[in-house]
Amino acid sequence: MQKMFKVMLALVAVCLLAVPALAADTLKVGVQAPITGSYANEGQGIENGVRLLAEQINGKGGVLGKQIEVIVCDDQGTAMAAAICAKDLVNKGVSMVIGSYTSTCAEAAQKTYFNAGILQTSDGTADALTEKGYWTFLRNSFPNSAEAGFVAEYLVNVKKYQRIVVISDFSTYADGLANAAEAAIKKLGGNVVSRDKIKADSQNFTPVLTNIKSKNPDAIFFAGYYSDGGQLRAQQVALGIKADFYGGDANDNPDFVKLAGSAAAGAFIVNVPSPDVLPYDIAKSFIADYQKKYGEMPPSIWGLMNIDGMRAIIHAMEQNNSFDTKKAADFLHNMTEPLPGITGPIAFAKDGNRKGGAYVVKKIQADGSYSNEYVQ
Amino acid sequence: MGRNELILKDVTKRFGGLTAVDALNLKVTEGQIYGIIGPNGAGKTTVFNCITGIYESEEGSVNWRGEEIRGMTPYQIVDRGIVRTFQTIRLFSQMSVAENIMSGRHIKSKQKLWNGIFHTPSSRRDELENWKKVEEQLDFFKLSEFAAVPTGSLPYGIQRRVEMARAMAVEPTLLILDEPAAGLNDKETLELLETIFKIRDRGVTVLLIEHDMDMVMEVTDYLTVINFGKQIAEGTPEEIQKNPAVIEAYLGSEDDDDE
Amino acid sequence: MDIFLQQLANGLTIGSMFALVALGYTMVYGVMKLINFAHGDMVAASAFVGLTIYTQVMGQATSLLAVITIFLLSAVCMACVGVILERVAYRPLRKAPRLSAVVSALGASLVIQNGIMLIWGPRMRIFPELVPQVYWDLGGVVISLIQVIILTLSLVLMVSLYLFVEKTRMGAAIRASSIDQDAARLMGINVNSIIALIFIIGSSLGAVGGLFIGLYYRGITFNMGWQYGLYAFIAAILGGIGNIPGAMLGGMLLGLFNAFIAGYVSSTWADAFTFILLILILIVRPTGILGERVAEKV
Amino acid sequence: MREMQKYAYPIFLAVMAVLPHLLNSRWQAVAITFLIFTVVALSQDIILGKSGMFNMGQALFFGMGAYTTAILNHQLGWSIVATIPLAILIPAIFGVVLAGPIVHLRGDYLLVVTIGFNIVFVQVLQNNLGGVTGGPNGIFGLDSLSLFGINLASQVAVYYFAFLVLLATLWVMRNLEKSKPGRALHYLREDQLAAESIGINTRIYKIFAFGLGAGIAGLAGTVYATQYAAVSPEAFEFIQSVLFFSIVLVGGSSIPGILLGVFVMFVLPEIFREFATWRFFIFGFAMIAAMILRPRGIWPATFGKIPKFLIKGGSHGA
Repeated sequence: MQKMFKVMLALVAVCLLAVPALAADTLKVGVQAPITGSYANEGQGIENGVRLLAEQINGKGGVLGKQIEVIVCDDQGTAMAAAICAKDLVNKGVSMVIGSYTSTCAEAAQKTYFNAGILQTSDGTADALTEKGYWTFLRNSFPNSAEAGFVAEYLVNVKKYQRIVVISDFSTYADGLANAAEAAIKKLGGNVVSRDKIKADSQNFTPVLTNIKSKNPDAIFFAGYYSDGGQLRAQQVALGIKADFYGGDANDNPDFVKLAGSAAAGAFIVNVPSPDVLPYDIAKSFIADYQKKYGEMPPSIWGLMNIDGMRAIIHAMEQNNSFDTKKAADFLHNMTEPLPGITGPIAFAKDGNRKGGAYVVKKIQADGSYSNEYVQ
Repeated sequence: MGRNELILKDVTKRFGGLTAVDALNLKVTEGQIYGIIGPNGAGKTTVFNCITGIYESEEGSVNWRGEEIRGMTPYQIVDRGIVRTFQTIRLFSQMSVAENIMSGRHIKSKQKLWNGIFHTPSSRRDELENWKKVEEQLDFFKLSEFAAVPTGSLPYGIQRRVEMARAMAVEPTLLILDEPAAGLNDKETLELLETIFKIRDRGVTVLLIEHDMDMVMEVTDYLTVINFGKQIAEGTPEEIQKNPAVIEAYLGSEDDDDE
Repeated sequence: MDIFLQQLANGLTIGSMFALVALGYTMVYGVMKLINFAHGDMVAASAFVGLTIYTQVMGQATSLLAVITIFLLSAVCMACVGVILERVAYRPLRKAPRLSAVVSALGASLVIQNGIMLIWGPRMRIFPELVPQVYWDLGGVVISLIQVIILTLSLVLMVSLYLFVEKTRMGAAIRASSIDQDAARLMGINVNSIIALIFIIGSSLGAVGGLFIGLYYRGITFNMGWQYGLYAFIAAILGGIGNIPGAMLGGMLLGLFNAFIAGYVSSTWADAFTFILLILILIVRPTGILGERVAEKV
Repeated sequence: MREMQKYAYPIFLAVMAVLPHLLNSRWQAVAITFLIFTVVALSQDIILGKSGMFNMGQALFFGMGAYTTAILNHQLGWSIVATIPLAILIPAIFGVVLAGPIVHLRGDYLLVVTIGFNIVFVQVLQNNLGGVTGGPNGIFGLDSLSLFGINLASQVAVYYFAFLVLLATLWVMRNLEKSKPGRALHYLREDQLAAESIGINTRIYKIFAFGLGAGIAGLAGTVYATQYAAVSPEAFEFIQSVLFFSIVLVGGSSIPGILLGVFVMFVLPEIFREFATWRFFIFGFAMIAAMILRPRGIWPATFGKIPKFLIKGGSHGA
């Protein structure tokens, strides 16, 4: 009896304490990213970038006089956690959300942000993200369909492969990219001998690869993520499959090379240009600041794309002289002059897609560095 | 339906190469107090397990009221009025005496499975009626003062009584007691004798295994003696006491008589 | 035919890793009748410990001697963790209800798994390429050096364990303890030291398994222990839990089953098929392939 | 003990009833999570605590309820409330069908088989069987709660929905406790052979426990799907089952014990945000310590729920 009462009292006390004092008036920026899990590398890159940019803007007096407050939610790269994050960030009163890294997580959270009128900018490349007509969603990367078209053109018309294999996992992004690539290859008259799916994080891909080996392919296009891609490449070489390996954009991560080890050499990666080769002044200064603050390079271009998304939204708010998210979205959808960005000029189409986009094919050298093989 | 008779015919139970019960015959008639005795390891408890459905005998027949019950499950056999106690007391030790006795009311209770989800006036009435029956058993076995006590914390002698009360709550036709006096002191044994007679007077047939020869001779009407799974003698207590085969079996096993 | 042989080779490699880990489960279960849920996480921990030994102690040396040292040090390290685990989490519960020990084992699993995360971080860590990527093409079937090493080393370890348990006095004491602890105690066997010994053997074999996973797949994550542990545990049940040769056989069979299902049926359904197989075995023959049926005394 | 029922429960329920009005939206969400997981833990308690069956697959039934709601709402356009009957029935039927062949298994074997069911279930979801489960991503964008055309999208509405489900669960559990089937579960947990020998068909009651536990978990799944407007396979991985399993045993298979367990597991980490990464590490140690110090759980189930008239004055009361 006594004990029970104590527990009850504790419960009530905790609940009452939980009602926080009225917070100072800030511009709350949510970060929804995989801080832990398989894509933690990328998620932490997004968080670091957002914190750095917020620091820089706050140092210059904030946005329209308000300081930026960064609120991070870890979506672990999984859809359910993303849905929970979305609720959480909405409850905390953010006016924009940066992220997430994966299309799956961006998609799982989309509707919640749309219902709450919160702007969301993600590097997710799945075409589905912009097909729902949510005015709140702004893609800061280029859609899968663009990459798929480029890959098909390169594999079929430039390299003239005869027997192509397309592999993906089950995620929104990878499956979408692989399907788009398969369709584009077939449209150009290419021959897709096998379209396989692997389970992300399952590590053992040899059963699938052994079946692929019997099809005698001359090229493999893998549309999944680097954490699987590196192992897939290593196991491909170990099985003596001679085909050229092409990793999609999500394989552009230093861990790909580390995972594949000596098998990495000779593999190709298709992506937009890497951060270190970005020619823009703003890119050079931001990356230098990033290195100074965190002691390492940004893990990939994806984090920087998200930073550009955030910069664009803040730019719109400043131009409108208003924190109204609908107005900011209208501004961005109707930009005539692109904003100079870290990853290139940034402007949005009416459907929330980023305009433009150019791809490169990079070859991994024996020492793990990249060399540009083909530039669009 | 036949009379309330239990007839075992050529019942045989083997464990691997070992024959625990070997072509056993016995007949328990209505109103009897029937005893099975025999040295340790003679197969007495196995016979009970074969009757109550815990084991299925390989051969022979177990006939109750003219119905073959060999191969039935324990709860089907309980449903037909045969209830047992265990040599090593098997009570629900964390639960109170009253709840233990209430378990005996299980098959008499008319509640359906869905009454576990919501109650109806008739299920509430049924619940109350059965608790009243528990109260009767508590009174009969002089357990009222322990009604709410978890059985695990009670002395051995009282646990024995709870187990019998639980079996009697089923309102059995045939009550099977497996060494009911084991571990009891003299006073408790006397009380037990009295209780067994009272149970018989209520019209319940009693079948029991016992080690305590004095008690067996006093309480039973008829006896079967088994050794190595085989019947070596049967008859009234007086007849058995004079039977040379029985005397030999017991003298021969005097040394390892305790368990 | 080439494909079949290739899947066979791959299946055996993975199967031998399962078998090494399964031994830890089966030995502990044999004596203590406890599913040591923490074993899988110990396997994961050993891969991280090996990585740290490589970078911190060995100064990233990749010579054969360095590799052997990494194996030995990791095994010793995990054996110590195993003994501590038993002392802290299992010994006080030997007389407690069965479920209490199960919960304690789950707790230990969470502690080790999240301990790894707190020490080495939540990110995937990448194991060094300690074994050169060398391959032989045997008429269409490609076998790599690492596969050969894993298979032979596993077989050597398993055969030695089998001989140890069957032919030595200490082995006899282990067998006696797993049949009846009390009787073993009466015969003058120190059951506490036998249990400690079992944790030493099981944990060091698991450590070797963990290093194999690191060497073979290269990517290691703090939560991979559950995945491998579960598979190894199924292998132990498949062979008959508590039975040492059974665990070896079970591991190999599971590796092959998994490879063939993934290769010939569907890689995405491999887990489901494996578990359906497990469920069917448990329903039809709960004692596994080599286990013996134990009669229950009423 | 009786006094506890007299005061503590009404106070607790009263606090829970006014709670959403004292909390901001973030803590409302935490409170909803608390309610949902409490219901699942209670449903697990029916199978594990009350009947003593080592079930480590409760997330399966929880997930099945959530997916039933999600699929009916998203694919067929049913309103959330209309999906409730099926979200209870489908898991309950599966509970019965799955339990049928396995309830005779003892202890650890049952545990492993239920883990297996859970893993097969998650893989079925991931592989998008029948094209309705949405694959590894799950199903997003469910409708919000509405009743008789009134839109109840607010969190407070979801909170009261969850609260209502908890009340219903507590009511069912109270009825179970005072009924023949409920006692039969206790008997078979304590001693299966003795239960059979007193006339209880243990098989039927074990299957009943699975069916009932699964149905309640399914209902909790509906609330879960409503709260997040999404379902996804990884929310129902067997590691979740492990948590429910542990909560019941560490708490001790009693209602206060389970409330405490869910509170420690799901609410404390929200309060001590900075220790969030330490959550499982600490919880693991707590599990070991709890089992060593209190092998029957922190707040063990109490028996002795017998009618008052049986307790004679001045006797050894409980």
